[in-house]
Amino acid sequence: MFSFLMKKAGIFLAKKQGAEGSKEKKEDKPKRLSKKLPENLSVIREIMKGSSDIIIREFYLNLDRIVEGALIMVDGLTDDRIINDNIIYPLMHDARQHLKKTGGDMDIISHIRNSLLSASQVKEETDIDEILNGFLNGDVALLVNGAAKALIISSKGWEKRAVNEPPSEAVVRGPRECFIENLRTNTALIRRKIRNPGLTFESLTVGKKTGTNVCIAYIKGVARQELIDTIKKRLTSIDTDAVLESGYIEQYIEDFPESIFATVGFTEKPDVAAAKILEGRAAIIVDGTPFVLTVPLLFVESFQSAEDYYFRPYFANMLRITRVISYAITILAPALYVAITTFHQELLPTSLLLTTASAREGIPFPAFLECLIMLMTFEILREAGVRLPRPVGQALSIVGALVVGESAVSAGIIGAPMVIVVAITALSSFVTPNEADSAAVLRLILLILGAVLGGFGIAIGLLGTLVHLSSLRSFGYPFLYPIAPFDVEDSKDAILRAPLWLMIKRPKEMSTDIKRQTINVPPTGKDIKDNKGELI
Amino acid sequence: MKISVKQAGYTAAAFIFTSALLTKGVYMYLRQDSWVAVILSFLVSLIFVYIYATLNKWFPSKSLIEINEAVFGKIIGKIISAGYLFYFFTLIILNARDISGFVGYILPTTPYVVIMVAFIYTCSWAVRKGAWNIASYGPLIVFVSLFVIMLNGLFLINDIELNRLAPAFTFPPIKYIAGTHLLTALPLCEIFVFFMFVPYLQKADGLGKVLFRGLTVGAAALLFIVIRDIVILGDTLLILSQPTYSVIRLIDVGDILTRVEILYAGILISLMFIKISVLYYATITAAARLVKTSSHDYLIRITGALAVIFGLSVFSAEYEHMDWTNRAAPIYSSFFIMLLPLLTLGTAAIRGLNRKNK
Amino acid sequence: MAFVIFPVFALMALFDFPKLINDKRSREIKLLSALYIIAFALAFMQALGMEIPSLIKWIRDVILDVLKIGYSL
Amino acid sequence: MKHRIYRFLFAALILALLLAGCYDRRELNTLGFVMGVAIDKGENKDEIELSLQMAKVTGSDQSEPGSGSKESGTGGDSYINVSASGESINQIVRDMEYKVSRRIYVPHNQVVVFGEDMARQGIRDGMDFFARAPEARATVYVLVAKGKAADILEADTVFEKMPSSDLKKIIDEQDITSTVPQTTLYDIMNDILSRSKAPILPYIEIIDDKGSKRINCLGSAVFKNDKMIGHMDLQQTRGTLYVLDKVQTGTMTVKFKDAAAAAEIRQSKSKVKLSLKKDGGVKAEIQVRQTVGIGDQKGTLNIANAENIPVLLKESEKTVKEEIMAAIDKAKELGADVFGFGKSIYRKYPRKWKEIEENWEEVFREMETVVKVKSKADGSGRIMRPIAPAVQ
Repeated sequence: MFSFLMKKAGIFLAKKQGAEGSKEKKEDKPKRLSKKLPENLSVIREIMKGSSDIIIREFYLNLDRIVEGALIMVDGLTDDRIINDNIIYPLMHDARQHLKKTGGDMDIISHIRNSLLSASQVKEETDIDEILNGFLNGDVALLVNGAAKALIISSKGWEKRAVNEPPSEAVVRGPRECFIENLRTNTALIRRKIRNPGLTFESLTVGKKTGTNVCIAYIKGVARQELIDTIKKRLTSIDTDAVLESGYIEQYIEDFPESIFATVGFTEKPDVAAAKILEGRAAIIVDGTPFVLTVPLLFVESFQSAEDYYFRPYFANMLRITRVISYAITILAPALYVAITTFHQELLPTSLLLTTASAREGIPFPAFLECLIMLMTFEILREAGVRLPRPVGQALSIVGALVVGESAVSAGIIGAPMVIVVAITALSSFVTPNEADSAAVLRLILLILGAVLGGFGIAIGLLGTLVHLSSLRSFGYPFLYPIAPFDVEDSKDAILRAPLWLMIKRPKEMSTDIKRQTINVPPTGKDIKDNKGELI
Repeated sequence: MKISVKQAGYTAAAFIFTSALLTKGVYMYLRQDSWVAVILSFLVSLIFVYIYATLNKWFPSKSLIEINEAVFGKIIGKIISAGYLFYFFTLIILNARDISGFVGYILPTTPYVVIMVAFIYTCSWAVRKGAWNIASYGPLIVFVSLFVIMLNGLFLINDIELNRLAPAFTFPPIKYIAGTHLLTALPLCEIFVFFMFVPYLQKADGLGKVLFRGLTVGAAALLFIVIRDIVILGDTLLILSQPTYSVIRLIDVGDILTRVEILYAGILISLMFIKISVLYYATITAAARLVKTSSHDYLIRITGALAVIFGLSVFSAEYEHMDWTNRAAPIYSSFFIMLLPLLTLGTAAIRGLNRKNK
Repeated sequence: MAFVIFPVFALMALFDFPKLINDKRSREIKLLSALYIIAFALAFMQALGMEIPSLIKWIRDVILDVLKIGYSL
Repeated sequence: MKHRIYRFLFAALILALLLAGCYDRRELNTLGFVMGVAIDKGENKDEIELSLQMAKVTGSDQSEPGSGSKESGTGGDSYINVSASGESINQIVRDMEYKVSRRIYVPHNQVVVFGEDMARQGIRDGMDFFARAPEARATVYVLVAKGKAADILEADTVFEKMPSSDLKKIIDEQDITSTVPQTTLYDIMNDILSRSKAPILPYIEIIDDKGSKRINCLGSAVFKNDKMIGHMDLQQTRGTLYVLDKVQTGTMTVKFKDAAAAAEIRQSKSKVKLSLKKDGGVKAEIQVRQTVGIGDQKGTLNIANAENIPVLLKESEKTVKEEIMAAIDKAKELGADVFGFGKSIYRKYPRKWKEIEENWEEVFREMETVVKVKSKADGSGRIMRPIAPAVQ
């Protein structure tokens, strides 16, 4: 229902925007550097007028003759140590000896670049925009009088968060490190996991005003080229001012914005991102946020977690089954409770029916309304628990739940079974965190259908969801892949996971290089021989 | 996106499974020998599946409508295709009436209108998403249903009395013929509808494999259900209005596993959902191809409305529904799925349109 | 209950027709409007409680009474 | 472009149509749960007197102590009995709505008790409502009460809250004595439909046990088609159950010179072989194989040894044979084929059955039956010898 509403709004606004699009004013400013240093400096000062953290350091280069030079940088973004030792010191002091050796006929800029500066990355720029971009990104711009080119020297060094435990995806077993807000560190974390030359990080900038760096991580030869091309096409087509978090990008590039199910995954853990990249997917790392997007996402992935592959298969499969069951509980429990107590009372065994009936004897509200009230209170409690600072938050949500539930029951407003049902629903929605958003909406839809048409309504609701899910695509891959278009071979890692040494192939069509490993059946305890050569 | 042979096969199995869950007629003819009729009708259906397969081989990647036009020429072809269209439409109405009969049995005071509108609206939503989607979750629902039916059979182990099958082969031969004809025409050969899905199959001439797979899985499920009903219900088989539903209500294992019929209702509604979506889709593509229009989306809603209107008024009473299904339906549907294909095959062979000179 | 038919059919018509109109597929428009008229007439009769001719009854009579080739239970 | 909004409106309208239509919705506190049903003959001709036992669901805080409300029926603190009479059960149930504030809700009914006079007149009409109602369950116990069935629902209960659940639990426990048949509605329907088999139902009565009314089992009531024609005592019923292979456990006392032992049936299996005799009669050979152990013992004779155990086994075989013969004689006397011989003959010789079907009762009366019982010994429990010093 919502899809056309959104599309309709989109088309309508696009038409209106098209009309007044041309009125955008185009300021005209000299694009290229001029030879004279003072002129360049005045242009830059004019652009950056008013912001106090821009530093322009003028000094003399003592080459064979005195030449004025200037360094432009942003205070706080740069690492002063690099600037003092590697840039200023060589330019001021030992510039002269080098000059004698090279015979003095070379152009100053390339001379400085090749022999004087001991910084790791140096780029030559002539365009003012690039220079602005350079020093706003934390590098240093070196301008020399008499040369129309400038040097952008990398000297990034701002405060970075330590790589510690990921708050959202806590894990019992497995690496504890998590991504942080700095793009380079994130790419380094992935690079450390996958030391393979094929691993490429294609970067592009998104967002006119914020100029955020976005990086597509994939392994050449494993990820399919069409996938990478579509990602690039969709990323470049984003024409927005600001991109502050990967969530922005997610909403621009996903296939079905109107669906309640997310078709783009996100993770905070480098080992999860590395696993996905190794499987042929692509990861989109956005500067300024620890959440890395993984594309394409399948529905079964929200029931998988990193530690499933680190535990032994039996326990891992148990975990997976519990996650699926708890997702079923969180969407079906309220609807089934209302449907059974108001439509199909004969489904309750006799003793349970009598206790439920006596518990619901004096309740003023019909089951449906009672359920809505309790669901609402639990949502409020959960939100309050998250917003408050950590220790207070946890305490509040537990205390709140007990107090509210208990007093509601004793006051006779809510039946005891209802509190149990809603408590279980709330708890089980924490088990699959990345499906919690879709579960909240789906739970309400099924509840309404259950209250109106009973079991039949719920069946219709579930079938509708199945139809909707199977029609979703995530970057070309059917959303319910190993289950809906059922594939025996690929269901080795769908809901249940086959032992690692059986997982020989990557998912079909997910990558060109199918073979992951040869079958290496683990030693079954028969390969230990004693010194006489017989098997122990 | 093209449908693979396996997917279409299992979706075809859902067809037969649905009627298997609602079998009643065959018990009227052959009480404890109904399983004989199932086996015989399976063999007869194999012959017809072979006929459909050869037709498909002669006209690969052509749907029923194009085949008729190719074989009978423009005018007669159009008439026969219109006949098929009418047949598919009546199938939607009959099946919609079946499912709202069942749901009406559970929710007695809800008028049929509400049930039918809700059901047909969901089916129209499935149809709007296209054939590939129906074939994608078809196998999923069929596997779950098979598992549920096997489980239910397991719980009733101690109620089974094998000697209820005993006085075998004591009925006059006409009853066997009637039983076989009933089972062949109603559940087994209804998979003929998949002729309309040929253009969407990955293998253009893969219809034979699809129908064979659907037939075997469906017939196996039908056999299991029929034997289980006979063995457990015994003599009450005749007077129960919903035999398979009543069997499942008997499950009372240790007072925990008592109310299991909610599973039965669940799988019946899902299977019927697939069956009606497939029929709905077949009708609409048939109509669109008949009228030579490209996109058929505009027909979805109106066909749904017509199906609801006729569905409500098709039978005035339950006995009429029973009487139609047991006595007249086999003849009516065998005209369309046995006689006409034979005719098409014959004229195609006479006119030498088979593969040799293609 | 009869009044429900008017909004339902009005809405359904407003769904299908504009798309066809701006695609200028006149043949389909004619076909669809014919179907709509039939459907609306039948629905109206049904809402008023009149017995509308059900196709299956007619076929059943032909098979069982006229041709008498139906099976007997 | 506009028609996209209308599709949304259409969907909303459909939902509204559905929303208005929550037809079958009934809140839990508007339902009266029927837990037991008693059907008796009404005063005037062909009228039925129906009394329903309904659970009185008291809210957690309004539990009234004492004998509970005297509404329009009698009842303890957790149930009320409501009765009314009329032509058909369906009509009576609807008339009851005048007196009861809640909708009468049948699915959780556990027992249906017929009064003896109603049973003798025919139970088909009484059963029809419970077989037909879609929500009623077919695994409901059906019993016959000596005297009026309504009194059964008035019995005092100790463990359970209501007489009807008390009655259901009693019948559940009968597999320990296996002298009372546990027939459900589905079993009787099967038997009545099979034309030849005579259904047997548990036969119970209300006795005055030291001031409080208790339910007591008397054996089984024998029916012909759907009319009661007589009843069997406990031993005869066990004989019948032996033939029907429905005996699970039970005990029989075995006499010795100066001691007696309770032989406990651990496990029993029986088979019936039917054959046609030349002169048109029917011969039934009943084989019973059971394992018997020593339950307890009177006197000090050491039974669990080589020469006494065979005696115990022989005695138990003799007792079982007697019980089966008693059952067969009683069945022949009543002319009711309780053992389902007719059905087995129909299954084995369908053509022959056509001939003897009409006068099956005579053929059944002159049937020749041979009973073979084979007991095997089982352990004698934790102690091997009686608690007495060994005889020097």
